[in-house]
Amino acid sequence: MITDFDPGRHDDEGVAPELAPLDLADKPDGPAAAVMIASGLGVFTLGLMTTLAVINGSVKSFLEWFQFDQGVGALAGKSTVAVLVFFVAWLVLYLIWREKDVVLKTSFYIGLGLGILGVIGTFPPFFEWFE
Amino acid sequence: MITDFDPGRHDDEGVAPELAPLDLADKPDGPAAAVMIASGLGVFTLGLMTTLAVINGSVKSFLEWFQFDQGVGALAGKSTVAVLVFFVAWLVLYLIWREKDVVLKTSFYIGLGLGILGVIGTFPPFFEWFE
Amino acid sequence: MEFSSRETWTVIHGLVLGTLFLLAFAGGLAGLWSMRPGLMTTEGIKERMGRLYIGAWVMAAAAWAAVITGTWIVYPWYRVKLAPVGEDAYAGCVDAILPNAACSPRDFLKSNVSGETEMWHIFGMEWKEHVSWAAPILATAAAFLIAYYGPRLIARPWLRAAVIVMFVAAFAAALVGGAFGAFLNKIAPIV
Amino acid sequence: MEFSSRETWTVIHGLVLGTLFLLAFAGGLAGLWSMRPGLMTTEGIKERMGRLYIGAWVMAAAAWAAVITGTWIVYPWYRVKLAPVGEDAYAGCVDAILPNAACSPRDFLKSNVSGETEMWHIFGMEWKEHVSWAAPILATAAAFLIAYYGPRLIARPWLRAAVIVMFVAAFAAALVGGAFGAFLNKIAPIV
Repeated sequence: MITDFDPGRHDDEGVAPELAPLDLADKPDGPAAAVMIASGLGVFTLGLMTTLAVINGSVKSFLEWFQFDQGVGALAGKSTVAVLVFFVAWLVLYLIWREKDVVLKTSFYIGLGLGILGVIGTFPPFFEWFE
Repeated sequence: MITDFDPGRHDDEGVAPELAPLDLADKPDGPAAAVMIASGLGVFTLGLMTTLAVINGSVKSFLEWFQFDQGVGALAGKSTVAVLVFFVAWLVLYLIWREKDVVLKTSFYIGLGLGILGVIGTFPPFFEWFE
Repeated sequence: MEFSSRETWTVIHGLVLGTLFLLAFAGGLAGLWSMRPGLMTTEGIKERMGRLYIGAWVMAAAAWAAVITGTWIVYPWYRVKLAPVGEDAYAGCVDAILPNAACSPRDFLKSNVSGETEMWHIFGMEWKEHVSWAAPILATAAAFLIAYYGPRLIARPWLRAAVIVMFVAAFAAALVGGAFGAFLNKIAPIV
Repeated sequence: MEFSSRETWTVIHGLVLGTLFLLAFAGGLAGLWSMRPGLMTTEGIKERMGRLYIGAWVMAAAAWAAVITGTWIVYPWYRVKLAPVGEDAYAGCVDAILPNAACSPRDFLKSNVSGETEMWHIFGMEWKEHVSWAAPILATAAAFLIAYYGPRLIARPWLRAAVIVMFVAAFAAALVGGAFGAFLNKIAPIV
């Protein structure tokens, strides 16, 4: 799934000759794979935190800590943790894969799967099962 | 301003050669001029009715007649009359100019002028002068 | 978890039709903007025009539906005189925090029982109810011009600009209507 | 004719940012849709990309601004517990027709004083407050992909489709948030 960057792997100008005069530099797919997986992971974290806060009181208390007395409740922690996971995962994967090619289809479907699980985790009829 | 339809008056395919393969039939500008003027006239009528209803009680009563006991008040008449003026003017001008060329700049500016007057007529600080 | 009939109509009038109008406007404007010589291939023009026609007519249809439902269904609830008792035009609004069964939104705003609200009616509603009707007229005219000239708009930059002016003017009229509608719905909701 | 501070923030959160998001989404989607081989000239690609980058980043920025103002400014007003008196969690809501100084929107909905409103909180608000945060994450990821590949998306149809999926998923999450937000604002407005 991860290979060295090969600028010749796509024939972009062959598929779309109108691109040729733009003289575009080819770019590795690693950074794109990074954001696909990281965004899926962010949404997954959102759903996981939402559901965990219902299951476990101390997770909820931890998430409420993020509200800094603003009256936001556990949503402060759920959203902050999810956003941090998104950005940190993106940064880490970006740094690792910056100069690599990573198979985009696999990355996208990993991101999509995580995203769908995340949305399920935020869906009240689901997380209320655990109340 | 009004002339017979001349299919050779624009060099559309010369300006935009990408149009040539579409093999478009040229069309007279009359119907376009018709809708430009008619829409301006419709908006003008809206403003005129709004202001006249403030000035004259019997105009207001006439406009209220259009509400058919729905509790809409004079707005029923103002909007219905404006919409009728728009469609009737469009239809009449369309029928007259269907096969003609009409100068579009002049038509557009007539429509624009009427439209601006119409919007002024609907502006409360304006029509309240007449109360 | 359900809506009353009045809530349903205000949702259709403002939220559903308003959202549809905004989406059709932005999509249509993006398409219209690119109609300049040398930007699209013949194939690209064909692909584009279909969506542009749909966007322009959907925008016009949404505008008609919004002003008709607004004027004939929602507006009578707004303006009905509920408050008068004898000489006092706003008796029903005494102590009201929001409009209620004895105090319509118009009564409520004009009574000034919750601060200086009269101007919301005199300026906001009075302008909105009239000028909004310009939106469907202008959107219909713009949609007709787009459909009538089609790809030829590409070769006639002045005409394209005129159509954009009408398209944006329709949006501006709807924006006045939509913004004041949403504001009035906050200050004095239909109940 | 003015807004209270709370009304101003709900207007910014929902109406201003919501409208901006819708416009940027529809314009961006129209641009993204046409990114297929053979539809645009080189000149047309250059003209298009500038607007597409702006649209995608504006959409992401509007989504971030909407969830941050929503969570940190508006939501605390919604959820504050005002109604409890002794053992009775909803004492402040007795006879309330709408939320008020003794009955927050959350209190009001959960108290069921005006019909079966509890589900609006349990399903509507609970889903909306969480899932909305997916919108800025997905919109940012989509904007990055658009900016990173730029015109090369034209030559890679599968990648373009993947970006459209993320773009539309961001919109869908925002739509759940926006629609329930508007509905809740009708049933139990922030006052």
